[in-house]
Amino acid sequence: MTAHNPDETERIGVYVCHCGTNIAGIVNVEEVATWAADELKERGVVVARDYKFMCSSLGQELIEKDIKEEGLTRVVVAACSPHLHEATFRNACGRAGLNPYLCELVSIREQVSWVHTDKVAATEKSKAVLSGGVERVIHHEPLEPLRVPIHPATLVVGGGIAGIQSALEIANAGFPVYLVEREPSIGGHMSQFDKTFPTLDCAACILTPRMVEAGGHPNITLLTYSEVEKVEGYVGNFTVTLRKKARCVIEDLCTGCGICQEKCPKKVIDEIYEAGLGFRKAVYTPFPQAVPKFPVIDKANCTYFQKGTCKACEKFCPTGAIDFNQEDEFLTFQVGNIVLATGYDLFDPRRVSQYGYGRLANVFTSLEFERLTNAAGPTNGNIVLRDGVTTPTAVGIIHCVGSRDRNFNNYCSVICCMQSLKFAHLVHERTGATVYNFYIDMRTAYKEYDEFYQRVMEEGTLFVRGKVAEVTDAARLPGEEGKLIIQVEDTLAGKQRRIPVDMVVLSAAMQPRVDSKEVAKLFGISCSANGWYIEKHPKLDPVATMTEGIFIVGCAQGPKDIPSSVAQGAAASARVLGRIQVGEIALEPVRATVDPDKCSGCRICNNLCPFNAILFHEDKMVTEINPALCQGCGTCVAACPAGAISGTAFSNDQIFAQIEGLLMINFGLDKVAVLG
Amino acid sequence: MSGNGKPKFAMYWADSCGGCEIAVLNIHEKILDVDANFEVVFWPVAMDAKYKDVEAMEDGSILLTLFNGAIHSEEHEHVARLLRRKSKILVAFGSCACEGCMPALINLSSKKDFFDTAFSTLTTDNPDNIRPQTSVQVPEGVITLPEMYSVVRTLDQVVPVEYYMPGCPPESHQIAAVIDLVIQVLQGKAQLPPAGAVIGAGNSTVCDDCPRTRDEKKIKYFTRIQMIDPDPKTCLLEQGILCSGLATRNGCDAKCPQAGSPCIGCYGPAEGVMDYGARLMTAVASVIDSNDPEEIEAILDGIPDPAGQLYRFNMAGSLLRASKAAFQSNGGSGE
Amino acid sequence: MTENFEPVIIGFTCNWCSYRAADLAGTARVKYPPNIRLIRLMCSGRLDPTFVIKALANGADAVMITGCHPGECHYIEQNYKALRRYLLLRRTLAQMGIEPERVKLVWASAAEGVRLGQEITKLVEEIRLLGPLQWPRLQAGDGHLAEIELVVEEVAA
Amino acid sequence: MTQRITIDPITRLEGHGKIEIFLDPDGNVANTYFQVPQLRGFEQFCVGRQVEEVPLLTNRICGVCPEAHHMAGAKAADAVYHVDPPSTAKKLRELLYSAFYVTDHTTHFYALAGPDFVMGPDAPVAERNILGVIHKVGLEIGGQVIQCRKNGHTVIEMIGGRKVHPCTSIPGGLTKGITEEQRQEIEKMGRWAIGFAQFSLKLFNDIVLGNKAYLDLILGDIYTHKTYYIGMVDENNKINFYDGKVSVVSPDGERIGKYGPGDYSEWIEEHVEPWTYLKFPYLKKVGWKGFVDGKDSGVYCATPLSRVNAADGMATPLAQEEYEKFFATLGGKPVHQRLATHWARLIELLYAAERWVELATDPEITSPKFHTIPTEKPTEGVGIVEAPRGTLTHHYWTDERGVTTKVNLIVGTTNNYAPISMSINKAASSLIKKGTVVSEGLLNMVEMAFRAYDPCLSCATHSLPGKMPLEVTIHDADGNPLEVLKQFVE
Repeated sequence: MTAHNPDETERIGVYVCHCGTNIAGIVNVEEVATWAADELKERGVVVARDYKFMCSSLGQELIEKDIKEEGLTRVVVAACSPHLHEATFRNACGRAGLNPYLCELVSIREQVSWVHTDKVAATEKSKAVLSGGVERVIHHEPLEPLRVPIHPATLVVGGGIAGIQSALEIANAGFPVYLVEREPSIGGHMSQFDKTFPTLDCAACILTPRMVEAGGHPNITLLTYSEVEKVEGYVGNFTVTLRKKARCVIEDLCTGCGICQEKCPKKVIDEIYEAGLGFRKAVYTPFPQAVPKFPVIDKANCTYFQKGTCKACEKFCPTGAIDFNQEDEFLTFQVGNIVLATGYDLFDPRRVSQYGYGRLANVFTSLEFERLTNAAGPTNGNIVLRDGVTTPTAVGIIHCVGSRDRNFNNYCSVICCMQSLKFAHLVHERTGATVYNFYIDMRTAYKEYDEFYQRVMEEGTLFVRGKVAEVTDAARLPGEEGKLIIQVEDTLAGKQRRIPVDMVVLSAAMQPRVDSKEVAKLFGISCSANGWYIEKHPKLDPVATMTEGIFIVGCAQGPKDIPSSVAQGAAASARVLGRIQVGEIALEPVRATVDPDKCSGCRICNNLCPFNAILFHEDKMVTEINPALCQGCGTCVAACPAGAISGTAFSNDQIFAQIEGLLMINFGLDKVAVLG
Repeated sequence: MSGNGKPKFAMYWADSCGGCEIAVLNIHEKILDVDANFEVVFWPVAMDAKYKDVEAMEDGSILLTLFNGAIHSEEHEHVARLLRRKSKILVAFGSCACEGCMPALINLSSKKDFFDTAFSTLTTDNPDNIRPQTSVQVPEGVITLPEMYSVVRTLDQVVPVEYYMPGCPPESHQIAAVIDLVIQVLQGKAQLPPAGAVIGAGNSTVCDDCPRTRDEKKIKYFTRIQMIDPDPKTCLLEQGILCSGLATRNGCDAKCPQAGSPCIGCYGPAEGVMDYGARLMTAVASVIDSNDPEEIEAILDGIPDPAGQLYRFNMAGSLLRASKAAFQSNGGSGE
Repeated sequence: MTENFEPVIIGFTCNWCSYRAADLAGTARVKYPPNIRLIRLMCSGRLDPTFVIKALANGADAVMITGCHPGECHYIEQNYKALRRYLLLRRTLAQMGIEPERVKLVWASAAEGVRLGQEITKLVEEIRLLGPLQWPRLQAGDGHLAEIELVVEEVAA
Repeated sequence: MTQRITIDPITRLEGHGKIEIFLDPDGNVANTYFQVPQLRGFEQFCVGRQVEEVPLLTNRICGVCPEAHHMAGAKAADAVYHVDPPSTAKKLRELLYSAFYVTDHTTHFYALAGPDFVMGPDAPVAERNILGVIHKVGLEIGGQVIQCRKNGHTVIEMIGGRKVHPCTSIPGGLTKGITEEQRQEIEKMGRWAIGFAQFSLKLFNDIVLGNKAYLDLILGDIYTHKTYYIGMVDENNKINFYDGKVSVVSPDGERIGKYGPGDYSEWIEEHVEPWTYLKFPYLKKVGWKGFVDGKDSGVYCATPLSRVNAADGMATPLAQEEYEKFFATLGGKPVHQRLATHWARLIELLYAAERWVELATDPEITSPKFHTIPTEKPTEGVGIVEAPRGTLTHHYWTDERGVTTKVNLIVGTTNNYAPISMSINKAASSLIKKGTVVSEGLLNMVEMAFRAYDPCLSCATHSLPGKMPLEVTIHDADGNPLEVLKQFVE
């Protein structure tokens, strides 16, 4: 392999920018240009000019003129960083009819004049950098951006408030949406709450209308009790395969009258919706306002499925909608974009054993407490102890359980402070009991949050700053008998306290879904070390991912409250709608491709792509790369032992040539290297 | 084999083991085709013929020369240049001529080291630490030994070469096929491949011909062939054996892996590859199943001899070609 | 020549972190020696050991490989592949008599212009002490193809 | 007036040498120096490698007898790991090795040495080669020679994985076994090989023993040296190529001892001369006395001739008959005439063929138990086999990872370096007399001295490389070259 202009057919134009004095102040720009004209002649350089400001319209016209008049086939500009003006000069070439990718921009400002002081050395280095660019550009090839049509339908995974919001935005804009939910009903965690901070309006009152709207929307196909099994394809046209679990209820016949649930003899503890505090039947809808209204039969607990007799529901169903033989269905459909709103799991406080949850009856999780306070909950909204009758006279609320804790999650779960304040207020309002909040720091940012904090303080809630050491029922002092004692160091007062209460509420952390990593793999996106999905850019692109066409919203991306979740849902929809409107997306043609003749099917590369762009054809025993999924990192190109994978815009030949070019100039010591 | 205007054929061995000659003899009956279609003018292993005969020939008068062996001495270099002059088609025949082969691993050592090693072995009785000299006074007079190069070179590092025929040695059926091709060309029934081409081999890698089933690669450890009884149906690399088949040009029908032994890479790099060892290196390293530097190092301890294992046949043909020590002692004496 | 020896160092940078760090170093007018010449890759995962070996064989005295910090790869996890290759490459080069110091892996985020400058300065100093590598270049044997094609045509004719 | 003698590459032996002949004032030979002028460095670059690779590396010492190096290497590597391969593995290795012997001895007789006898030393250059032999003895026989080589390599590939440079022997055994179908094919070819070996002996009988000139040549004194002989024997002191102990007999045929791999360094030592890259092995117990034969000189010989001298007989019936005929014809043990080596080689050919069939019909041979995984820490080990060209010894030292730290090799041909030098001296002395006109054929006689040993300098050059053209320089009494001869003219 030689760096020399292969068949001497390329006509290369070299343009060295003064950038005012930015470059010319240190680099002898004229010398570099004349050097290029003389020394690089036999390497195909036919024009070499220097100019005050290459990026100015006059500078660009200079290039366009030469392309037309000198018949340039390649252009090298030595100026600022490609990140600044690569597009500028590529476009200039484009206007003059030269494929934009036949232009190379080398940086002699950021990487030379601005960082070096020795003028001679800086000038020599500029020559080397230019030489590298010239060698490289010879091996450039004309490229066209990859244009992919966008299928108008969108898949939204997760029927919580973020997913619902996202689905509605798109549907209301007039485009089809598949809204997929794992549980029998949409609504998510929000549907379990009673009040929402800071305004304390009723969760159901604001959520239910949205659920109903989504449920009945002509553009939304609602697929509850369903899970995505497989995702193939790429931005613009994903093929989604989905498992619709058997409800054993014929949706077309079911009126949602609820008789089956009345008649069903089998009571089951409701671990999901009631957080284990209440019961449901074996045939059930999670909650009265469920959307859709159709119940499901929980085969694991249904007497008929377990013992083969009963069928009470079938007997009493007025429309004969029960069908015990129903089987899981598989649906396959096309979508152009995917929004993941898969939400969060609650941290299991059993792991913090010193807080006694699971061991001490009257230690509750935040979600349990939400149910206690919910008018539709197991206690009709009465805040009582586990016995179901006694009203507590003192309640301790512990913050940051499993959050901001090296042993569990180092992050802040964001909502716990406000949630705990909300709890404090509700206890106060409904029981008049004394309420203690044990916090590390109060975090009440955002609109009206701190006002709410003030209000709760005025209501007389007691705040103890300090991380609770232990919750115990071992009474040591008088007045502790039969109580739960909270052992804590009050870091403000600077002393240890033992505070006896009747009830302890643990504000448990938000955690990524247990299966978040598998789901990430399924959709070809990635999780942070914690397991939250990683956005394309933490600030400037918080809802997109590195995988084109996949967006993340709500708590799937990280702990957040309802307003932020809703905002993200809407934001992602805006991005999706933009795509659909344009109808196609142009992808940078920096891609890897496999030469099937050279590929031996060794499968080294198969496991290297985090974007699932590499697929293996068992039949032909060769690997193929999906250009639309490929992000152009080049890892597989560098890994292929057969050299069967090549990468456009960063090909081996281009980089080898650049290495050779860069090393031809060696501070005057042996001017031009003998090429191996 | 009288001349009667048949095109001339030559075969020569430089720094080689003679295995290439055996491989040619192993085309069995086909050897008679060679006799029928060519006048064999120079083939030290098989016939008497003298340099002076070759030197007497007109330049370019030998149609086909199969040159095996690497360039390790002045004499090899001379014959290489001689046969280049005399031959129309010069084929770098076999791994040694193409890429240096295993003997080029000497390029890892300084000349002093390998002289010292050779003349101080367990069974060497050498109290005066005698080293052979390039010029020695014996009672009857002075006799000389040729100076040696400490860096073994490939044929095309010394003279231009039309074709490369890899393999250690090239497989006999490939040799037969190439001979057929040349005969066909002579009869105007076929075209020669473009100059610089690799002949008598495939353009993929050994895995392409290997019947073992392959899966995605995730390497947690490397082991050694004697330390396991590998499953005969599964890819050896997936069983922790550093098999070179991944990076090695096919053409041998994956004989070694099929015999339960890892490919050691004798067919050299695949089409267009610049540095064989780097390809093998990057491939196996990429699929090491760890992101923790310490764990990776621990896994790499399973490759105790990277240079030897990655450049087993390709040292002379690699980008670096030899170790610093070898270069520094090149042309120097063994003292 | 070692006293006024100026090492030539090739740097391979990731488009998203270290190349931007170099840009930042520029805009911040950070000063470092001119001995390094950067090549932009899309990702350190593109780093083919062949690049490093070729740079050394072609006269570079050292090579600097840079990429995003672990866990921060723009392409999620590809920088780990660069790490794995680097560790094996280093072991191999050692056997070839090339000091490990001559090939350096540096993690640098787009924000670390200053640090990148320091790392470059440090490497240049180390290599200055180490002296030139000056790998022998292949002199003969290449570039004769044109002549060869003629010969082949003769035969074919 | 000056004499000018040139022999370019000594052809038809694997490797080349360089000969310096010094004449006395009368124009007779004063001294000869047979130089091996290259150093390849296997003992150096086999160090630092994984020990299981050394049997593959040392394969590349010689492509003519890689099987020998592979076997010696494999046995040394077994020893390094202190592992005893399953008997099936040992038998398979020996089966491969027997097939190799048949092939190698056939190649030597028909392609290398044969031409001298079949075509006659004075035949035209162009005919003194295997094709010439084929033309003379007839295509049909040529076909058989080819068939024999083909069969041999088929077996080598079945067991060794490849035709040249086998790859299946690893510490503890083999990486593969053979199927019943393969066994049947191998047996068939073995039986054919026995017939072919008998045919070859007949050919030798007719062409050589039947030809007075040749017989005189053999029985004549030209190439005769009374040296020690070594060769590997089994527990019954019958020749064995793959395993056993090395028997050492004195010039008058008395066995002075037998040594196993572990003790080779007690018996063998190597002498260094500054004018050649190759070392001269000798019997340590007797000592190095220079290039002289007799009981007091440690010079020994390790060739087919040595083996028949060092053993009490052949382990197979047909070969045993020929063995007895051999000594009967040549006048009892030991036989010192070097040219008889060709005959001894054919006897070994027959033995190898018979052994081939014995092993191919062994009930164990198709067992799937062909490898034992080593469990002990690798340290140090020696492996010895009989290579066609002499006793071959590999000695490896490793660290606890099984990476070699030291390697010592004493290779077939090297054993015979001193005797070869002596033969050349003798040949030269008797062929180059004052006023002798040196003809091609006469110089070919010098080469015949070589070929009797079938020296494989590529083997020998494990410590010195590949092939050098032979260069004969004749010096006058003052040591000045009568003619300075380069092996090539610029």
